[in-house]
Amino acid sequence: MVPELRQSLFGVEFQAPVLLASGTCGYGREYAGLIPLDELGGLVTKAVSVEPRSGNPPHRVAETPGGMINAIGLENVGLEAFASEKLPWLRDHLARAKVFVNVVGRTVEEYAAVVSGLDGEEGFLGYEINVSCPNVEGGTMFGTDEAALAALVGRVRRETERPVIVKLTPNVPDIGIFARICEENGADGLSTINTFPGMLIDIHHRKPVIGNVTGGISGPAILPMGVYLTWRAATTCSLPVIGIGGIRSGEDALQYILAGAHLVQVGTASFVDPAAAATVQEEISSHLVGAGIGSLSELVGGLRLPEDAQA
Amino acid sequence: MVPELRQSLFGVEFQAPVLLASGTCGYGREYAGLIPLDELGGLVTKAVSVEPRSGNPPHRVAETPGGMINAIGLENVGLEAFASEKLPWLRDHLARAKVFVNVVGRTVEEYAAVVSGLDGEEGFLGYEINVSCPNVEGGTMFGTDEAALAALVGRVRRETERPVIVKLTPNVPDIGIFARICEENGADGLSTINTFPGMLIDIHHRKPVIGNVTGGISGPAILPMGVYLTWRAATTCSLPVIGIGGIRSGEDALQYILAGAHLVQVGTASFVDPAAAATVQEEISSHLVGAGIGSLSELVGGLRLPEDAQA
Amino acid sequence: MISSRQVATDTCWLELDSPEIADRAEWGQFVMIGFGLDHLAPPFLPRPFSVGWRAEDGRIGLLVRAFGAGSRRLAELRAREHVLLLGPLGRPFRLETGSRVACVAGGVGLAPFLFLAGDARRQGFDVDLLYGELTADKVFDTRLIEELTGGPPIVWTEDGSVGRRGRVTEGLSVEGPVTVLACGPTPMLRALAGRAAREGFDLQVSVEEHMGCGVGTCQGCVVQGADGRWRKACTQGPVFYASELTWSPS
Amino acid sequence: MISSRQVATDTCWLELDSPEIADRAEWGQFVMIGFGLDHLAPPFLPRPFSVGWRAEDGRIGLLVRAFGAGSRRLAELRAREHVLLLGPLGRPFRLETGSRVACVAGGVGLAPFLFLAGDARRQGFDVDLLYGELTADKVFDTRLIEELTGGPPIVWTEDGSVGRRGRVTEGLSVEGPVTVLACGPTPMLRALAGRAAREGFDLQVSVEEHMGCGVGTCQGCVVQGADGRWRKACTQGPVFYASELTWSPS
Ligand SMILES: Cc1cc2nc3c(=O)[nH]c(=O)nc-3n(C[C@H](O)[C@H](O)[C@H](O)COP(=O)(O)OP(=O)(O)OC[C@H]3O[C@@H](n4cnc5c(N)ncnc54)[C@H](O)[C@@H]3O)c2cc1C
Ligand SMILES: Cc1cc2nc3c(=O)[nH]c(=O)nc-3n(C[C@H](O)[C@H](O)[C@H](O)COP(=O)(O)OP(=O)(O)OC[C@H]3O[C@@H](n4cnc5c(N)ncnc54)[C@H](O)[C@@H]3O)c2cc1C
Ligand SMILES: Cc1cc2nc3c(=O)[nH]c(=O)nc-3n(C[C@H](O)[C@H](O)[C@H](O)COP(=O)(O)O)c2cc1C
Ligand SMILES: Cc1cc2nc3c(=O)[nH]c(=O)nc-3n(C[C@H](O)[C@H](O)[C@H](O)COP(=O)(O)O)c2cc1C
Ligand code: FES
Ligand code: FES
Repeated sequence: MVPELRQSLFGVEFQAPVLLASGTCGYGREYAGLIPLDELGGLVTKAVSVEPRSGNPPHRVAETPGGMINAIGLENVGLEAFASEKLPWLRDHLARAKVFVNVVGRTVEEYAAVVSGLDGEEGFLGYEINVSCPNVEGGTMFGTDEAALAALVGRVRRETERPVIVKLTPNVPDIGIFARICEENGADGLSTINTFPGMLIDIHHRKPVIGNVTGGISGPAILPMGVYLTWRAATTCSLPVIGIGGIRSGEDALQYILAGAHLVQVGTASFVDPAAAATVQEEISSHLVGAGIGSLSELVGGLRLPEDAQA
Repeated sequence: MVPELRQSLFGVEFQAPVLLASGTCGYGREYAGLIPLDELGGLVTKAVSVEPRSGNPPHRVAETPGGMINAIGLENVGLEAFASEKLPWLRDHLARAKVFVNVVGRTVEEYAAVVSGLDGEEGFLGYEINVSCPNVEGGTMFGTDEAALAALVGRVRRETERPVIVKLTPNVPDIGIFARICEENGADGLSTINTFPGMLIDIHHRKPVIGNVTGGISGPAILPMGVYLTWRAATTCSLPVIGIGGIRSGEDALQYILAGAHLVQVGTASFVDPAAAATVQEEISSHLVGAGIGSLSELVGGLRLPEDAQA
Repeated sequence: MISSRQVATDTCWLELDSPEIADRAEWGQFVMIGFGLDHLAPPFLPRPFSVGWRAEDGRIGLLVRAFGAGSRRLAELRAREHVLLLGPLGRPFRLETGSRVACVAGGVGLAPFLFLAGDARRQGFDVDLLYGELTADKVFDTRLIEELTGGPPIVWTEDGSVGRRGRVTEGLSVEGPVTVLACGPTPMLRALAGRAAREGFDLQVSVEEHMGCGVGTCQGCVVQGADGRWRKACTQGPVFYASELTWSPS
Repeated sequence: MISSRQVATDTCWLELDSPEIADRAEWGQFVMIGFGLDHLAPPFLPRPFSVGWRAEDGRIGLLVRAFGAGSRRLAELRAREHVLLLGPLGRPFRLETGSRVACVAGGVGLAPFLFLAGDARRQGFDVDLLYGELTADKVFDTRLIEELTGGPPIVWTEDGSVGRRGRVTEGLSVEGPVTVLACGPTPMLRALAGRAAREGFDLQVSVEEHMGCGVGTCQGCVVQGADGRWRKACTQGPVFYASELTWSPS
């Protein structure tokens, strides 16, 4: 029997639960020919901002124990070029895989401008709002500032009928608080999690390896943090959650799904093996077969806690 | 030439910069005979609370990618038994290695009681205040609640003349804020960092691997986060910092030292190889020789940032 | 690491060169085995394995069954690969009253008895070695068992595909003074513990629990004592009297 | 992975079986090589290496020098170990004007020229292969170089311990129409780029930068273009005209 991997979510049907994570699949086209994009659940584009951004000086990536550090600096072609040069390819080449546009900004209005500017275009399903960005008006990051996050989510919501997914920042005391803020302000879903702030030092030259000094940590190293934060977000609000962080196998993905994720994203693993996301999908499928489970949805949030345990 | 590893700190001299981290070396005695304890910089005891604590149900530890998860539950013998059964051994067997007592509590007064109860005893240098504990009065954790942390540090300070080191929690938006709170309230130093909240799921039984459901993530996986948080803490306040997180080599330790740490602690690595801390000390020494550096203190905070970079 | 041979499905017999451990290991003690700090893939944390054999020439034998990622990698050890060994660790089995010893082994719980049965027989004990597996393919090469222990094991399989059919615990008879030792999956130990309580005989069990350090520093390996308090499997165990522990159903 | 031989201190020549890559690789292209997702120790991320050779029978050759932890592990590859190869990747060198080609190789920057020099000579180009190292012990087995390239390299060492003494760049003469290609450490490329600008000759360089994906998705591998904008070393390079790039001093 072929297990059912489809997930109905955000008013559409995802043929499979695995998406490529933002920043790790470019605008899709870069992977064309290399992997069967249209057989995946979908992909999330590199961040898009109102104006083009040139990004950080090298080195931008390096390996860390069991993972990597990156500081790309949200380099992207900007709203206009994205709409005219990148979206059409996605529209024409992806029939089944769903596309989310990852949105960044320095102010609430910049986020709103990207969403309103793209909303009439074709070739994508919805938005993933990357709130791990400094708020130039507030000083802090949107993703770690309750008031700024509430304002941002509410504002973006008013610009579109499309699904709005908020991608949460991991370095907060209680991600549940931020999950509820997104819910109360009209988000349709959450992505957990973005990278952890980190730093790598070249001890021989006494300088940071990364041109930007600090960067974001991703890869297998952050898997257990991501599973925890996904569980915490999924159990403190009622929004559907997309699990992200360190996934490189069906077993990793199923940890997120049991913790409450409806979908997952694969990022760093694609650098190690471009086929990683497709393999994760196959491994999920064979696990279901082996366990005699008919449909993946039976497992979403299926974690069983010991009686005495409190969340 | 033999490089100078000594560090003068907290009014005493550490013969070497490497200590064993709390919870990974018991009360010292467990490692006696196995490793040359008295040749290390020192050790930090397992947490001590006013009353004995029985801790969490098994499983309490498991491996995660590039690290481990633990939820011991701060099991410990309690203040009295610690003073009568554990301290004397440390007093009698450690002549040069310095001892910090890791202190936990559920209320500010419980912390204060441990410190006042131990202060007259011999066999240790000072306290490492573990603020990654739920504050039963406030609901949140001391380490993520600015007001609770200020009250706790101030209160503990009044109980003792000994060095008070505050061990910070990593899952906050800006650890610099908490570093300054410790400084303003009379702490003598900081330890960065404690474990990250995480979760590991047994997908076959659909249950958490860890009896306590969630646990703390440690080991190489968290090295770049620890280096960043140490750098952030060291550059936002003027307290000496002890770097902790994923250290398993001299190079790892030197990343922390260049980031601003005066001392470092080795935890998880001792489980993989009990000689890890001693090896780290040797590797630091040989790096200094190779680089022609006479004294380790020349490297403390010696990170050079690119001109254009801002912290 | 000297040699490895597959002795059953997913199961290898490893011989390692470690004079100190071979010299000091007692029945039922274990070693922590890992690859050291440069090895980040499982097993990153060392894993506990019972000493299954010790030879005069400094070799020790371990019986390794691929269970998860960590033990799979150990079961794939190739000759001349280097591993980090810490041990011997833990409290051993004790041979007491009378001259009869009954060893009940479930799966790789056989390991400590390979070592013990041979020694005990040489010391004049009369040893029954009851060894159970689910199916025949899991059964450890019985010729090697005889070679190591100086006698044939009484093999049980749950499907009866080899030896007697059923649970190995059924094979245990406790007439007269006999020291009963058991090592295997917790459900098997629980069943035996229940019987020992009912029939009132002494039972020593070797328990399994996840371990961090193996030497008593991390408090990661606890099992629940009869008084409700936790015991460290690594230093207060792995061998306990069944009566010292709480056997919660699960 | 078919064979590995040490050809100089810390330097190995790896031959791998990869018909697709051997069939399609062009001069100056590279492969990403790693161990796959189960391998967490360095190299966890795959590393870029120039295709140093391609054979009719589907083998490719890589010249690997142990630099950090990742390349050290690759330099220690043993026969029959499996690796993950992605490639051929990136823009190749282009042979143009005239019939003379001057290749300037610094250290393992020699790799792409092993491949190119042999082919080019067979196609009737007159090739100078200038190859520099710090010291003699680093110099790649010159007999093997001749074998692969069909001619002797002109070796330079900074300490003069073998070949001519000094920087290999001094050896470059650019009279007449000549295509100048360079691969090696950035300081060497910078020096050549300066000279190319002053003396007004075309120079193609193969640059190095940390890479994540190798295929243009991560934007991790940028170098600065002459217009100040970033270029991706993996897809817009690794071969650039020196005049396309900014050569900031450092
Ligand atoms: C005292 C003692 C003696 C043992 N003797 C043997 C033996 O002779 N032969 C044999 O095949 N097995 C033996 N085991 C079990 C063996 O240690 C486990 O198979 C192995 O540690 C877990 O397998 P894994 O690492 O592949 O599991 P993984 O799935 O890789 O482990 C994941 C995590 O769980 C931990 N873990 C899982 N199961 C166990 C376990 N049973 N004990 C300790 N940690 C565990 C691992 O340490 C790791 O932290 C013994 C266990 C103990 C406690
Ligand atoms: C196009 C290209 C072709 C190359 N061809 C060769 C060759 O033929 N022979 C050879 O010996 N070397 C070659 N290199 C360099 C080789 O990739 C590096 O030696 C290796 O990636 C870094 O060494 P390491 O992993 O041991 O460093 P580590 O210290 O393990 O690397 C740490 C981090 O830095 C990154 N990194 C460090 N140096 C480099 C580098 N130079 N390029 C990319 N990432 C780096 C690693 O990917 C990792 O993320 C080439 C590099 C590029 C970009
Ligand atoms: C090179 C790189 C670039 C990234 N760029 C973005 C981005 O533009 N927007 C975003 O929301 N997340 C970005 N991320 C974060 C990933 O989408 C993902 O949240 C994170 O890497 C954790 O998943 P992983 O461990 O599977 O990589 C980036 C990650 C990497 C490694
Ligand atoms: C098993 C275990 C028990 C620990 N117990 C304590 C503790 O009682 N108090 C404390 O402050 N930190 C405790 N820690 C955290 C460590 O002291 C250290 O901060 C953390 O493990 C990161 O360092 P590492 O990566 O070198 O292990 C414990 C860590 C582990 C692995
Ligand atoms: S394994 Fe650490 S105390 Fe037992
Ligand atoms: S390495 Fe990823 S874009 Fe070049």
